[in-house]
Amino acid sequence: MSFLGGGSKPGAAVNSDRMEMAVQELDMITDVFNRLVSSCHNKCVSPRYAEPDLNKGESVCIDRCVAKFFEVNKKVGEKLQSVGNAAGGGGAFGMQS
Amino acid sequence: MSFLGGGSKPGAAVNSDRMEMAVQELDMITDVFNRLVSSCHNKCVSPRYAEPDLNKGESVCIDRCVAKFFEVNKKVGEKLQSVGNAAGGGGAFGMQS
Amino acid sequence: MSFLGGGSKPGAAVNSDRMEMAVQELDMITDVFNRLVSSCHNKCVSPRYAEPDLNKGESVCIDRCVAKFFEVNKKVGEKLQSVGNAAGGGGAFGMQS
Amino acid sequence: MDFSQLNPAEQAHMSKVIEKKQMQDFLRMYSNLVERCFNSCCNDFTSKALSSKEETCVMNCTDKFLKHSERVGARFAEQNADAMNAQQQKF
Amino acid sequence: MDFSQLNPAEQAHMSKVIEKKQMQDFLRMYSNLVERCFNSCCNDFTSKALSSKEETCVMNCTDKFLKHSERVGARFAEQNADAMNAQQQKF
Amino acid sequence: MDFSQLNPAEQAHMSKVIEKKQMQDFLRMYSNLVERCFNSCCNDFTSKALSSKEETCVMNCTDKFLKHSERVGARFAEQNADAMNAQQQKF
Repeated sequence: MSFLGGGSKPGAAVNSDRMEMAVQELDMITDVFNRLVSSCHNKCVSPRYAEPDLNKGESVCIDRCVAKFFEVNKKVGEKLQSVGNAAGGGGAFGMQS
Repeated sequence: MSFLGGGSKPGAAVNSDRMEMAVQELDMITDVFNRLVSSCHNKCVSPRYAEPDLNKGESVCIDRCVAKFFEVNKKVGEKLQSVGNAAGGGGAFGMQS
Repeated sequence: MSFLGGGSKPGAAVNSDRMEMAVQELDMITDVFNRLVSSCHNKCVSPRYAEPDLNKGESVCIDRCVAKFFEVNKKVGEKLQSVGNAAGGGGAFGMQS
Repeated sequence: MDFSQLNPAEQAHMSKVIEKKQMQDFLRMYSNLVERCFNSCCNDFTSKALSSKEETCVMNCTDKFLKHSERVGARFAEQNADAMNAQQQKF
Repeated sequence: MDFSQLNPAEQAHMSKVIEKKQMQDFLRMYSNLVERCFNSCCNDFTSKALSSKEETCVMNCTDKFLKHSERVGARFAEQNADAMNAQQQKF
Repeated sequence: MDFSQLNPAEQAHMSKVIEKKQMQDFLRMYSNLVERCFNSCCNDFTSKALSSKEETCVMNCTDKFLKHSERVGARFAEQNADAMNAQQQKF
């Protein structure tokens, strides 16, 4: 678990910078997914838990919720990118899918 | 609450896989404990903070809260295990006490 | 807010213990800052988002909120330190400014 | 996510990282689920034993959360695929 | 938690890991405590100084949280011991 | 934060760690912002498309959050500087 410390192993092929980028991307997607699950659960699933299955209304709500969350993700990403570009290079802001 | 079951075979030096398992178990227990502290604080301790000590009612509530949280932990673990077994090997789901 | 006090003696190469302390201090400050941002946003910024700028009331509130959060941080730190000293050596509790 | 730019050694390393993360994610989901169902279902602390009503609630909560996560995961994958296709069209 | 299956070298390594985690947990508890007591006690932003009423609240909040954590920790240890005994009886 | 007690090799290492953390913090801020603005602005799930009202809300939310963070950061730096000066006076 030592993502920190930049232990650069003298392995021939593995590029640790590229590796780190990939791990960061994975962490990012996991984080977004967990927030998406939690947000849409709060928005769509009744906390009374009277039955074990998603009912029709909840299922439809979840589908729309995911679509809207992606749209918000895109809008926020574009906004951050435009702010980043205005602030200078903005190289770090090209990360929304 | 041995979350990560499975006795390990005796090895010679430091086995990094076994080490990693132990660290994950430690992380898991810390995570559960922190959620337990937070949940029972929300359930039992009044946020008015009129005095520095737990009163009798709060103390009794905390004891019951911890016991119930463990029961819920057990029920959820059994459920995940049965889902895991139904889904196939269920190797990853052998983790509740 | 130098949470981890104690000046260290100059050494020769990279001292991994000292390094770890510095990383922990950095993590701590990041954590405090993120909680500060979130708390003061909840306290001061209206979630209606009718306009893109902070209004005068929000801006003044934010300034006071940060100041109060620092005071609370100091009080809690002093309290933990006094508890730590009462409990014995208290070596681990020497971390608030 | 597209790891095709990585060389074989890097992909092998990435597989191990992903496998480890999946275990961590599962454990995090587990404790998150316990917390969520406990908070929603348990509000009576006059007894230390789970009532049958609370137990039913916890079981339904767990079931529903798993189905919810599965559904979100399926939609997430579709949206991700759409977004990747849209991006490739641009280049 | 039972680390008796680990060999001595692994147990020594584990001790270092645990020690480091305890420091991290303490720091996390500290900032969590600041956030919790600030959120519960401070709701008036017409002044930037803590009022004496707010200060009393923060002190009580800190005291109570520590006592709460201690009590939860004691019950947690008991429950864990029970669970381990129950598990050993099974085998 | 004062890293002047570190030797040059340690300071170089620390710079790399800080740089990496800044990236992680940025990504965490990004997903946190998406979650916050989604939760505040989107409450109607009779349609899967963002309404223009929701979109305006999301844009304002993002703008305001960035300005908020910047302001908090400026005050944080001032308070930190004050705390450090106070500490140096003591020794």
